[in-house]
Amino acid sequence: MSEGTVKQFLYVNRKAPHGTIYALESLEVVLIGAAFEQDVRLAFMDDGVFQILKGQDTNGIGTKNFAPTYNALGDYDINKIYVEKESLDERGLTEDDLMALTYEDEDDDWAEKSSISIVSRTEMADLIDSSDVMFNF
Amino acid sequence: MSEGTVKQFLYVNRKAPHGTIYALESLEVVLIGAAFEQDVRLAFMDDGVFQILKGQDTNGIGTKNFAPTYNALGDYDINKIYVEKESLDERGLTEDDLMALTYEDEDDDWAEKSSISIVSRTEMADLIDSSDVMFNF
Amino acid sequence: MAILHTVNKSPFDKNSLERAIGTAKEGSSVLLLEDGVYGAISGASSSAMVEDAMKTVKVYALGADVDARGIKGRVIDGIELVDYAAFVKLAAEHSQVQSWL
Amino acid sequence: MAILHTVNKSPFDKNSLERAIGTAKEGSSVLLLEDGVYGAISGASSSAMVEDAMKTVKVYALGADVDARGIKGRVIDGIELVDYAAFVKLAAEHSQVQSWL
Amino acid sequence: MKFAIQINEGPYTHQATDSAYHFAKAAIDNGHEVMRIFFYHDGVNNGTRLTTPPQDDRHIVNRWAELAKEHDLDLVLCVAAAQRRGIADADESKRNGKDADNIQEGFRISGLGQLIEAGIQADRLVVFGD
Amino acid sequence: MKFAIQINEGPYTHQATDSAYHFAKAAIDNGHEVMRIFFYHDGVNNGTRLTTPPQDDRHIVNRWAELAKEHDLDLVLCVAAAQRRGIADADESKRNGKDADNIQEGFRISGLGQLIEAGIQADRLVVFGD
Repeated sequence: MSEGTVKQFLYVNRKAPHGTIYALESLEVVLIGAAFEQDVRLAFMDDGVFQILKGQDTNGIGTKNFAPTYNALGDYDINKIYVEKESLDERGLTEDDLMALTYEDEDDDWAEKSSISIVSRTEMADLIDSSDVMFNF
Repeated sequence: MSEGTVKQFLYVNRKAPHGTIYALESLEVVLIGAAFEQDVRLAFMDDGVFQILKGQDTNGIGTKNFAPTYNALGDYDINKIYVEKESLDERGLTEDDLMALTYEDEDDDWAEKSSISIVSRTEMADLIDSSDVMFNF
Repeated sequence: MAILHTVNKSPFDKNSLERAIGTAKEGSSVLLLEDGVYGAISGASSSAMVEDAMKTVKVYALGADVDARGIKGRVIDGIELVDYAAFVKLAAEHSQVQSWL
Repeated sequence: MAILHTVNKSPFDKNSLERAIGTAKEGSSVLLLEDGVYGAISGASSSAMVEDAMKTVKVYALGADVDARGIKGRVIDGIELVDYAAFVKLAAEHSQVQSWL
Repeated sequence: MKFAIQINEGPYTHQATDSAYHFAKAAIDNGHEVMRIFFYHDGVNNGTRLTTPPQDDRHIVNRWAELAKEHDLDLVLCVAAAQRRGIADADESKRNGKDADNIQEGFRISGLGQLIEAGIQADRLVVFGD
Repeated sequence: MKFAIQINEGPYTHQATDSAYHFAKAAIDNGHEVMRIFFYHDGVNNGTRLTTPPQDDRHIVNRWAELAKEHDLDLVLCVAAAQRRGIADADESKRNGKDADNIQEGFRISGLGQLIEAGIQADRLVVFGD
């Protein structure tokens, strides 16, 4: 790895959780990737917004419930999470329906702040355009 | 196998060929199944209609071209092939764009006849309703 | 007897639900499971289609899949939540099962 | 430099093409491959969307995939057919590649 | 009632195999017969004994094998699909000149005729896939 | 230019791995560097030596191995994905108490860090999947 290289990473999350493993295995990449000190952003759009919906409980289907793991992202210094408004609208969802993903801001006396920004489809396009690497799963 | 049981089999083909293996492996089931002397019908709808489009040539992608195998269905006494009109329309296709799948009618001096019937979505629903077993891939 | 149509895909991602509903005859049933349960959400772009279908077709959703996805409070009124045993019962009581994969 | 968006799904089955087109900014490119090349068909329900996008975005389709599917004679005028070497060249010439899986 | 089940997808990647498991178990628990479970396409990947899922996750392969042992189920991997995907028993391995096999005990490899036969004999064929 | 390639799907089932192969070959043939091919999700199934495709079909696994040998490519199977799906080398097999392994020579098993590293080092990361 070239020392000191910092790239704009964008993880593009477009798939629903549970029905397939892509969301879970994508989250595993994000967690491992946190150690590499890149500029990391997560984008949730289309059915990907369902990944961070509140109140998921997989007991009945017997699979691993990885939803709580998103809460740990703030501790990994991953706090730039972009959720597309149009995708929420289409599914009848609002920001209040999403998990309250937060981080502690070390530049502001460790105040707890929201990691989530709701963005338009146009802003999402800008985000993709300004990224150095896009991870798609 | 219970001797003498004859069921109405319906193979439901809804997926495009080549991008995934479902169409090819589904065709393998149809060919093996022909030996079991059931009343076999094939339904092509949605992207499944692309499976029997004329002129497919997989040389460039290096995969097995199984399209010609559909021509052999008549020899296996599989001659009830139903293609949904609405699916053709949506894709800008007509019956003329499909492979000429035929069989020789033993009750009519081995005259060569078309195996393909173009049916409406409503007729397709009737076909599903009147089947004893649906194979989906 | 009528057909039990099963749908395991999100209506926002694929056309399976639309297709199942368009083919399900009056008196038949549609069971949503796996990511298909997202089709049970009210107030979404897919809801009107489902509510309209419910005039002629009975719609069920697998409760375990609804819970997994955190959408229990959002399910359209009139969609019946079932467990795996009830899924088996539905499969047995209908003439056949058509899986819209 | 602009993004190369790749789409490998049929527009009749999934929303990937619609999504790629909706996100592709003016001056960027869309490459159709695998089942994505069905989006290159003229006279289909998807064609107007693609033709409209072609006013601001360059659309390519992988020739080998077009041939495999037997749709060479149906490709919308103005969609450029490319081989794998040209796909590599496009990937190199654009700033990044976004795969709409 | 006599059920047959077809599974088109591999373990973990798609929920299909989980749904099929819960369906099969519920059918048995409610007095029905599950005469065969046929694994097709990537479904054959349910039958490898080399999986090692994370400790806190379900072990899908072992779960099938245990259910089969308990209720004498017929778990069939399609031979053609298995060859394409690298699932082999000792015979297949030998026949194809391989130096190892990976099938899980409790599964057997057989032909597509087993699926057709299931379609004929069962009262209901229920398919789980992608 | 330096390319990295990510493959998310298994052989034969999805065309993704074929497209990736043709892309990798074209990149090399046109003087580019392919610094790593990372197999994730079901992509790890590209790395089993137990596949026996029909005689008249391409042998996807061997094709990768040959391309890698010819051009000294780095074919990496993600360890976590491989464990879930039953792809193991001798070390993994031993560590997990298995009696066999199935990795094809020319592939290696490693961690997700290899994908991140590829994202950092490569000029372009191109993903092929479902």
